[in-house]
Amino acid sequence: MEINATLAVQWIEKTNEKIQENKEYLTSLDRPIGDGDHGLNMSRGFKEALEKVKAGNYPTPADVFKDVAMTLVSKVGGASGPLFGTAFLKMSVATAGQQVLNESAFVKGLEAALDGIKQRGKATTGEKTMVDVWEPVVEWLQDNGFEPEGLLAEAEGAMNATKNLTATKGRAAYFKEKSVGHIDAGAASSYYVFAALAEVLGGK
Amino acid sequence: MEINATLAVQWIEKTNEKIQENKEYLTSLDRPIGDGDHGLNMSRGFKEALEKVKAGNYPTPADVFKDVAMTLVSKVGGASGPLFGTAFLKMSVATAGQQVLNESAFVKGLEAALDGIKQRGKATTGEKTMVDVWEPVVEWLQDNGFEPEGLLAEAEGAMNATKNLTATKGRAAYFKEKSVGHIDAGAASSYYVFAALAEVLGGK
Amino acid sequence: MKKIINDPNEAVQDMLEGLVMAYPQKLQRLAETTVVMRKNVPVTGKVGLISGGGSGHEPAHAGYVGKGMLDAAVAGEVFTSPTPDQVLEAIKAVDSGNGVFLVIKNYTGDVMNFEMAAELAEAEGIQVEKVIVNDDVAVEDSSFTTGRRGIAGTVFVHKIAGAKAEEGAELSEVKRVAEKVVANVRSMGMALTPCIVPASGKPSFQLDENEMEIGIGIHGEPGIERKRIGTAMEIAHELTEKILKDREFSGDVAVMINGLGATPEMELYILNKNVQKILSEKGIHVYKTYVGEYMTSLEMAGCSLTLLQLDEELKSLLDAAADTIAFRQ
Amino acid sequence: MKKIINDPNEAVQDMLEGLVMAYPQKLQRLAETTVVMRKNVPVTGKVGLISGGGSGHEPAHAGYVGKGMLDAAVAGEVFTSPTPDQVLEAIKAVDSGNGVFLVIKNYTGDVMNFEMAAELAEAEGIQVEKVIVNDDVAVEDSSFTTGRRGIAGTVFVHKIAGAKAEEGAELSEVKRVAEKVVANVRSMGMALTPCIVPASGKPSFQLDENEMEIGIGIHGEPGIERKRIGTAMEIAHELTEKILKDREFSGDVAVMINGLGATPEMELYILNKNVQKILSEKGIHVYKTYVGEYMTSLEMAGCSLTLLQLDEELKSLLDAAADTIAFRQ
Ligand SMILES: Nc1ncnc2c1ncn2[C@@H]1O[C@H](COP(=O)(O)OP(=O)(O)O)[C@@H](O)[C@H]1O
Ligand SMILES: Nc1ncnc2c1ncn2[C@@H]1O[C@H](COP(=O)(O)OP(=O)(O)O)[C@@H](O)[C@H]1O
Ligand SMILES: [Mg+2]
Ligand SMILES: [Mg+2]
Ligand SMILES: [Mg+2]
Ligand SMILES: [Mg+2]
Repeated sequence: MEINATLAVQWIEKTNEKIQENKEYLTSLDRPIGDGDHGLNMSRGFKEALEKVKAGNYPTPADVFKDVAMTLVSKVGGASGPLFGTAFLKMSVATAGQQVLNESAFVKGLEAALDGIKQRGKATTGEKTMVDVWEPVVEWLQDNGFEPEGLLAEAEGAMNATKNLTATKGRAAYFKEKSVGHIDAGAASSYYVFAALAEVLGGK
Repeated sequence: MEINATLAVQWIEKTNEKIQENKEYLTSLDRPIGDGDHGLNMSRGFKEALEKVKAGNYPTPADVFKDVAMTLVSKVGGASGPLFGTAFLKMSVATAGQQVLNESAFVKGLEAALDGIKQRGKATTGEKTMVDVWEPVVEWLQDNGFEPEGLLAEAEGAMNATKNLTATKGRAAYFKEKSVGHIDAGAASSYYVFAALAEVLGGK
Repeated sequence: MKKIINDPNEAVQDMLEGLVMAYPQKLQRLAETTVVMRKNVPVTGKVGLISGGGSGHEPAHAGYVGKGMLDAAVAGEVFTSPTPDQVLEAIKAVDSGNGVFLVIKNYTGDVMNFEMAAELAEAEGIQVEKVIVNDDVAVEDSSFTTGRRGIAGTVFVHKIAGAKAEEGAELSEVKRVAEKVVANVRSMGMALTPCIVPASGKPSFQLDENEMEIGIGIHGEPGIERKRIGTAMEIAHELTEKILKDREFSGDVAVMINGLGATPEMELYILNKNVQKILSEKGIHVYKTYVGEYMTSLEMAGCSLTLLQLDEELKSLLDAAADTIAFRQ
Repeated sequence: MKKIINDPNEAVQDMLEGLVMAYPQKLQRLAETTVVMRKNVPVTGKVGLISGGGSGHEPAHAGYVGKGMLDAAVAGEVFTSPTPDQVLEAIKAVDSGNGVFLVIKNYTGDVMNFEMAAELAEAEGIQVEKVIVNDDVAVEDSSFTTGRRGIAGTVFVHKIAGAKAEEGAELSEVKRVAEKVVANVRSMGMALTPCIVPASGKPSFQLDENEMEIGIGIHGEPGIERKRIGTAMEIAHELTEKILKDREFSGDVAVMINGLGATPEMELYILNKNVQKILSEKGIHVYKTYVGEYMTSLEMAGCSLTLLQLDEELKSLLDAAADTIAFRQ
């Protein structure tokens, strides 16, 4: 399984599709323990990112990731903008110059993205943030390689597991124990990112 | 019928009694076409005025009226404070130096009071203000002399007649035609002033 | 009633105390009165300038006490005129022998109480002059009516008469420029929600969830029209047109977009954008703009627009320095 | 939703336009951004000072742009951090070669977006330093939490770091005094009513008719306790005690009584009276007091109390001249 610029664009396309379909749902997750804008933020950002990369003609996936990163950074806003922006930016830097990414090169890119998110957000696992999806999924990929169905299941499980966590980072942290019982919004949108990857890789 | 300082104090006592009894009612008249404070204003002012004059030892009615005037002016506030204050002040000036007021001297005092109110308020009859009680009552006294029951009836009729007027002075004027159908609050409190006078004169 | 107060009957006293405690280097109270004054009154050689009225319009009027504006402000109970004895004390305190000028908003109670105070002061040998501000075009004006209310335009009278007095002008000159402002200033307000007088605890009027009232007074006196709430642009049009229909404006004007209490600054600036657009389309040049809370009505949501026609004299007086809590330039 | 706006999605743009239209002699926009700047940026030889954050806190932050305080303010959507590209443009515009200092309120979004902008600016060769303001004692603070929010105390950082920068101090010195303010400033807020974000049209939370919430954030983030509304004295006690329990204050302090939007000035002054009384009983000397709307939350009713421990350096920087729309002395 190899990823070229076209597939990278397809990944963004699929991600956007899922985000738009679940815009209301994402916002509803952000309402009880946040400020109720996550769906709006993500839908605005990915729509613009897709428009940007669809219009371009990219030699490498890294170039796609860079434009996605810059668009997300300037269009999403809030906390998730710099987080997803940083993720794609680090992915771009880690995979720079390579026309086609093999499995190990792409996973290295995802590792860099995860590190970027953790650094930017000063968060670690267990804090009820998107890190709680990114870290287990990246680790699972390191151990198991690209297996679409396994990837999807891992991402979904990680997302659902945020429900029982108490938030200690982001807006949800102000709700302290009351944050328990709600899936984290950024974990859910991260799940869509990986679900889209699984579909693209699975050839759907 | 003659009025000395003791009777003047009794007049204030009786007026205060009626004002306190009808405090809520006066305020309720001021609510739909005013700011709903007339009962409060009058009750505060006459309570203080009575305390003041009961404590004093006055040689003339004019001295009583002067203290009443100054107390009303500084305690009633709003529009009615300077109006009733001016009335008693002018009454005091017009009757100054006389230990006992005979009918004609007292009516002269009331005429001065009426003029004072009209000047202070720049109002004339038909504008739905206290003038619409003061003017007919003073005229009736000029024509008929002190006859308690007639006085009472005249004052009551004048007060009720303000109901059909459109206000063109005071706060009620902002309600324009909508002021029709409500008795003017200051007309009602003026009625109590004259009703008290009728009772005091009638020996009740 | 949701208010940060102790005893509602002590609200005005508590406020005045908290105010001078906040700015002890600038303001002082006149003992046992509701008068707030500059620290150094009477100012030698200067006409004393006094304004006041019911409380609940903060920062009016104590916020305008200071160099270049008022010498003293007399506070009444909420929405109730101060009594003549209070005003008299203020007059006596600020008179330096050059006379005292009273800025009165046109409400029956205010006019009568201030006029009585003026008479009492004159009886004590103090020269007193006054101006009655009636900038609110929502109300019909004739000698057979109560006349127009005084609203936010009053602040321009404080500013300009204050600048004139600060120059050392004599009483008649202060009166002349104050009357000039009154002749040249027009305002129009609108409300989205009522306010609650602490002592009553109940809203002064009712507006439906999608209603606004155009032309409302700063104590909740009824306006011209109650209608469906419009956009900022529609509101700007409505207020501007009512004012321009009443009086022609041309050349240089000063604009005040005044918040009534609960309306966020964001909305005032949005309204300002629309007002400025309309004025510029009409060829009226805005010389100076003031956006903020200048004459409020407790926690009422809404705003007023004030236009002041300027000439060279008014411009230079408007530009003069002022150093008060609420107006400093 | 009762608001004087046009399209809710254009509210911030409309506001910024209306703001610079009101004060064209003092402020300008940076074309195609949400940045509001002084007229003469970059100021030669001066460290550039920038703050910003979500809109809805007016006059913060554009109201603090001007001599003695900020060089630029970056506005995000209502209650949403501005994005790094906007902040970057501001940094580039105000840098005179002496570096740029960022004042950031401690919210995840603000911190991340401003930090990213700083990295981008550094990549372009501009020296950038920052301070993160976290004065709100309502929130627990540790390295395992999001940490304390930045609220009204931020205005003191603008004032004091601004005065230092205006003196011509270098970047590290501006950072030092800013950090000194952050170390010495504490705030605590309370709300009586929620506010409504224009784009959502719905109140951000609910409070019963006789409830207040102590420790609430300026975006409606939950506080410490929801309870029956108390008197001004009880509220003063509660806010003061929470602050004094967190940190000792002694000698000279500055006090800020900040209105959240809908609370009338009258109530702020009443609260001030009670706060001053408590402080004086505790032997804490109030050097300077600020009462008004400095850091709002749209039309939320409520207030916050801020105490700043002063030393000689902070006193002289606090006293220095400032000439901005919302803070002038
Ligand atoms: N410090 C952090 N580290 C990692 N992720 C975070 C952090 N803070 C917030 N997030 C993620 O961002 C999401 C919220 O995004 P969004 O609602 O768009 O931004 P905001 O909270 O500024 O409104 C959260 O659900 C969480 O997953
Ligand atoms: N210009 C005026 N001339 C005569 N009476 C007046 C005038 N204005 C108001 N009044 C009287 O005063 C009464 C209102 O008094 P009050 O409610 O105490 O004062 P305010 O209107 O200031 O609240 C009115 O009902 C009316 O009778
Ligand atoms: Mg959110
Ligand atoms: Mg947000
Ligand atoms: Mg009344
Ligand atoms: Mg009244």
